[in-house]
Amino acid sequence: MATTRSRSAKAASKSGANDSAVGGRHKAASQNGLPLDHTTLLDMYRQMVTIRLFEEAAQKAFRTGKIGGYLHLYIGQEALAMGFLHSYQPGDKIITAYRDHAHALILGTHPRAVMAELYGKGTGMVKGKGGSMHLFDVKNGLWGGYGIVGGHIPLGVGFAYAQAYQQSGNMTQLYFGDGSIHNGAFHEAANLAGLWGRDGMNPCLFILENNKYGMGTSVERATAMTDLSAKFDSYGIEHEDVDANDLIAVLECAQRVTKMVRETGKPYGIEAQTYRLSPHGAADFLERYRSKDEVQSHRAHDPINVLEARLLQADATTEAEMEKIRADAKDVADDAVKFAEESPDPDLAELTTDVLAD
Amino acid sequence: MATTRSRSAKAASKSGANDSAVGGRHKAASQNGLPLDHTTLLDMYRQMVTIRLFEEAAQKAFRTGKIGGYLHLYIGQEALAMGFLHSYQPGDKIITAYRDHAHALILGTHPRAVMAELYGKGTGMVKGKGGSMHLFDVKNGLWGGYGIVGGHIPLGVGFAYAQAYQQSGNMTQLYFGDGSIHNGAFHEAANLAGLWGRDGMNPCLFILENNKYGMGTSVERATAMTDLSAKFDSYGIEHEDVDANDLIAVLECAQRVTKMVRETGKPYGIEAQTYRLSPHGAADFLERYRSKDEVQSHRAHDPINVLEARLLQADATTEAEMEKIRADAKDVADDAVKFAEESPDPDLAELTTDVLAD
Amino acid sequence: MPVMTYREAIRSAMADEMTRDDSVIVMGEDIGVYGGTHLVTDGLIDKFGPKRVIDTPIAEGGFTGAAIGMAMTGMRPIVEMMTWNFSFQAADQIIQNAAKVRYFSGGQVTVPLVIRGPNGGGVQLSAQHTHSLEGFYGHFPGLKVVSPVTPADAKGMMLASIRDNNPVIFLEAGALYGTKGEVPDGDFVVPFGKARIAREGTDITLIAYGRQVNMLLNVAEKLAGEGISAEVIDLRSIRPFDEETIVTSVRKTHRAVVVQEQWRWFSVASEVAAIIQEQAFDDLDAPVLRVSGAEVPAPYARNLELAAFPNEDQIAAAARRALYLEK
Amino acid sequence: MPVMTYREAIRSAMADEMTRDDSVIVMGEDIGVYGGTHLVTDGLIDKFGPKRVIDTPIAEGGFTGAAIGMAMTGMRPIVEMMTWNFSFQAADQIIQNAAKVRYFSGGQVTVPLVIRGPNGGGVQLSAQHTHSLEGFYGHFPGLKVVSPVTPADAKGMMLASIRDNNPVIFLEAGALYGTKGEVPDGDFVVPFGKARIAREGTDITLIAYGRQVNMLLNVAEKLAGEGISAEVIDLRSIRPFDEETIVTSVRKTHRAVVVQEQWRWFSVASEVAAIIQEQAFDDLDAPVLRVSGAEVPAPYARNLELAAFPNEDQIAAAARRALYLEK
Ligand SMILES: Cc1ncc(C[n+]2csc(CCOP(=O)(O)OP(=O)(O)O)c2C)c(N)n1
Ligand SMILES: Cc1ncc(C[n+]2csc(CCOP(=O)(O)OP(=O)(O)O)c2C)c(N)n1
Ligand SMILES: [Mg+2]
Ligand SMILES: [Mg+2]
Repeated sequence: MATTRSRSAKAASKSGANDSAVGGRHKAASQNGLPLDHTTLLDMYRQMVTIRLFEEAAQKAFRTGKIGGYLHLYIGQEALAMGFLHSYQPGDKIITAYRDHAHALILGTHPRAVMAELYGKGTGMVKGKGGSMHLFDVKNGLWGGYGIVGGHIPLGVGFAYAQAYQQSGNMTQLYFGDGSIHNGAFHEAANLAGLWGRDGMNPCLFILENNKYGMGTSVERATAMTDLSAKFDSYGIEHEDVDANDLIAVLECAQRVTKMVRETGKPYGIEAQTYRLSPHGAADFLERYRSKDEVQSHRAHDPINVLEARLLQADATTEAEMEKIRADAKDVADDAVKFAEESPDPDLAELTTDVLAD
Repeated sequence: MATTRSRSAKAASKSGANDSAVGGRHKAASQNGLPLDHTTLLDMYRQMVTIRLFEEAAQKAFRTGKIGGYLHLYIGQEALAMGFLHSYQPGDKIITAYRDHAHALILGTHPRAVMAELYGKGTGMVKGKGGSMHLFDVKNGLWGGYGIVGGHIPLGVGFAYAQAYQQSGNMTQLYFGDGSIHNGAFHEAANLAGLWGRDGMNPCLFILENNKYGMGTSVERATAMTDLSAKFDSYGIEHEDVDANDLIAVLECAQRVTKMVRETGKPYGIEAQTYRLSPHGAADFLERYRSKDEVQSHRAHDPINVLEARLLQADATTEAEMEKIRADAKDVADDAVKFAEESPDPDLAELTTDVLAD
Repeated sequence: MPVMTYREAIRSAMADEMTRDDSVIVMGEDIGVYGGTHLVTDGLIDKFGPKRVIDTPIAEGGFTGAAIGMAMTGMRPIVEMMTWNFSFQAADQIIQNAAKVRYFSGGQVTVPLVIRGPNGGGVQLSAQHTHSLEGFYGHFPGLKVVSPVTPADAKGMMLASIRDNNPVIFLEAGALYGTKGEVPDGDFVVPFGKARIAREGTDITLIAYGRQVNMLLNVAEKLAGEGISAEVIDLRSIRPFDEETIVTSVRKTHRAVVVQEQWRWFSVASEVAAIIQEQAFDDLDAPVLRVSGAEVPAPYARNLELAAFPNEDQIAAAARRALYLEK
Repeated sequence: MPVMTYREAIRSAMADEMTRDDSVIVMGEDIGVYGGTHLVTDGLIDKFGPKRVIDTPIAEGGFTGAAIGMAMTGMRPIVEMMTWNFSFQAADQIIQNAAKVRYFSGGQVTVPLVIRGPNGGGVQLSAQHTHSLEGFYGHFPGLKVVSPVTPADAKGMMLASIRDNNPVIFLEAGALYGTKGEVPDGDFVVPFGKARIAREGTDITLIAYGRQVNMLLNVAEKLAGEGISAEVIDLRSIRPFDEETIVTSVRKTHRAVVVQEQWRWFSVASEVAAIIQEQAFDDLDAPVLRVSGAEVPAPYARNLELAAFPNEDQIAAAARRALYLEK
């Protein structure tokens, strides 16, 4: 809990109320201070490492011209999506911006289908039509993948309204970047969410991925009020921060707040603190806006390293086991690349399909 | 001061610091607890009554089809613009939405030119091209009159940047309605103002005219967080509320905060509490969204009545003098109507002028 | 057949579909408690309650975006733009999300969304409140754009719009809400992409949509008095577009005039002229002429506004010019 | 004459004007510290400081609106749209304020504003990041819209844009930032509303703007090999538009093909075809043909993207069709 800072008094009391629930599961799982059993955590470790290696492979493919357009990596942020998506339940809806590979992989899209999409192949998850920025896997809960900053935020609020209207018991996880909070779309959508949530009509978890930069602009250079999650106050949306480089902290937070959102039908705001270790996009070479030292200092908090330390400390794994996991992950990434490279281009007839529905 | 509620601690201490300045002027003016001398206050009374009668005449003309399009009246809100515009200094820039008659009249546009504009005559202040929603009198500081909710807010922030950049010592008064605060344009513009204000580059006074409704939607039905001025917190903009039905309170507030904005180059937010006594537009007949009783209860706080009581209590005027003022104001309104009715239509050649500048 | 106003026709289509299908909802500014600025949604909130008739704050981008989200996930929202002039604030949502999300999701989602409201000028609302946006939105693949002028079409096309699985831009002739007409009873769908021959004729084809169609009918009447037989075509649907009906007509008449309130440059009339000269080149006896709004933001003054929009004299003169009866 | 890239040409025009005139500033996302996503503004912040080179948050509507406010009150801002795709978020500001405030203020204000950035596709950015918005913005009176293709024009038209007292939509050929060309030294203004004959010819007129002009030059070369003499016109300026140059050319060649990357419906090519058939009706020996982008949101995959845009073979085929050499 130390890593999860509650801002509003109400949120704090709620979080207290839910501690036992989390604790209950925790006890059932392990006696090592971790909220889930070792197998589950190790599996998440495996997923995070797979995402990392997958993305490093994608970056290489981008640099050799095999992937075109834009490519935005999640390197350094893996624990964020991992932790929140662990609370995904079938029927929930996940929506995010263009930095979306991790979300797809965690939700269960096959790495081959993701990589093939990045390559623009017909076997890609959206048939090569969307590319890196537009990953959709609706069956697995991923409702996109959007390229316009701020533009997807109102959609997520609409998803949540529909979920409440349909009395589905489901919720929406709406991911967005620190840069997008200054966009009018956030403001209008958050206000609607707060308003609709008053009547239980908006089970939407706003997850602000604060990786400290919107492209080359730091949070401090984008707003005079840098306590970003406090901006939810304007909309009557309760909120808290979480250290999103620590998977354990994210898991605790996610379990508690998703339960609350589901039960109340009210939106809730999270400012997930993380850091983008990779360049903004794979073509952001200069990085004049931050020093190498700064990036280096954040490597200490690389979520994969943090989790490794946690697991070792809890005797949940061994160096050898982790080595094996990394090797397996490498195989997955390699296999995805191989599949993508060998896949055919989209059929030219696909050019004109999917414009209109029947 | 009782009517001006400071929200943030900082604002409160600032307001204390500036009290003496206001008090100084106050003492020089009168010993009756009013911040300005009787002559000045009586002149403002005259102006407010003139605005009222002018608008009532306009409403009549609208109902008889002499004025077309939309017509939004300021009835019940006169003390708001009156109080803030008293702090206008040459070179300052005033910008507001479509409820703009009062602003034009107070800034010194001749009532004839205003009424002629409402009539769409060639002698109107914008040659009949803009109508009620688009009053401009740039020489007198009025930079419009805009019809799209929220749309003018970024412009005002731009004015203020230019004023700081030009080291003019001037400032912008940016008026906007309670309904427009939920629009993305407010959010984006306020964030820019806060950001630029950090470097003294945004002497912009945000004046939220909270008349309790955006058309037929009350503040409570538009947002879950109804403490509107607290929304400035998201942008690092200090703020306070003022009872804008009480001219005296507005004057005190305006003198203090305009001085501060001018000196610091930082934006400041005001939530000016008032009430729209008239329908939203002169064509809003049904008013299903509020009860007659509610409107009636607000008539007790009609700013003209409030001021009359204040002046009488301070022995600043007599019933007879006020009667005379009302009669004179009636003459002004009648004269404006007569002028507008007798004025020629715009020359047809005006259709194609003013599209592009040379 | 019952007689209804244009306003009632739209309302009755919405009410019918809301009764039939729970997933249909309406949302927008002051459409509920207030009854709608133009009273198009009047009474719906009493019938269907506030969860299906949603009054929104003044945030066109936000609520249009939310409606797109609802449409993607099982609902069929009808968004009222209080007037289409405000839709510029929602342009990003309409163009970037509604029109394209089906494509960039590889067909995984559909967006059964209607956005409706008054379009066009004529009531002195001046520059910021006067636009005809058929061409503006019609440019984008992934949208459908319609513009009915009769109450019957208003109803039939609204039914078609609500049932369509794609985003439909429904442009109402704001100046005509009170006009009356016969409207067939019951389930009466007017399919998209089919123009209507509003009057048959043999000498010249006059083409428009929205309130200009009524002007064309007057002009045709006047021309008939001069011995000229004009065919009048109401496009009804801007995207999809019925090329065949206009080309067939021009093959018969050999002449065409296109009339629109919107500005000339890069507009519906540009496209109509381009289509006709492409497809009926050898049949044309005169250039396709266009009558459009003046190239100025809409002025407020009545006399200027009248001068800014096409009028019947101008249209008749254009028709005579196309017939080489006038210079 | 010095040789510059398209990118450098734009930058040098901005730097020259900023040196000459204190009221000229630039603003946009990551144009300062980052150097500009496409490095067009690279180095300007070092030279002119952060009060004149303003990095903004991601709020296209807000900062474009603020720039309009600055322009109204004595400054001459140049706004970078990181790409024009993001300008839909600023459409309300551009269309409702920048284009019209002069008119609805009765001429009391001017808006000397430039909005510039890359436009058009070709680098696999897919549906949300690929638009050609010439016709979209060109529709509105009160705006000027230009689209230079050579480095010389980029510089000369940027100088003209900055000095213009009206809002100018400056659409850069994003795919051509690195292309080089000779650029005259010093004060070199290319006035708006004047098309450029990029190659003279007598048999057919090929018309485009932006990067398609380069394709036309290749096609003309190829056609020359077939004995066809094609005249190539680079429109350069979309609003104001040079009707005379194209009409004069078609009067000579009697045939025309218009090429554009943007979608066909209600587009620049529609207008060009409409103009030619209106003004050169009797001189036309074939319909004006159009080659436009496919009617789909831009796809990502390279093969699909290539298929979505006009290519030289299509253009050549259209030219032959206009000459009745091919069906
Ligand atoms: C409206 C809009 N403006 C600009 C861009 C270009 N752009 C793409 S990503 C980005 C930065 C976004 O930062 P943030 O929201 O913090 O997300 P992050 O990239 O850090 O995950 C910008 C400016 C865009 N895609 N959309
Ligand atoms: C973007 C936009 N949406 C809708 C409208 C229609 N409209 C005009 S005034 C108004 C209400 C505005 O309320 P508020 O900001 O509180 O100002 P007030 O009228 O109370 O002075 C609305 C919805 C508009 N002009 N612009
Ligand atoms: Mg970020
Ligand atoms: Mg209000």
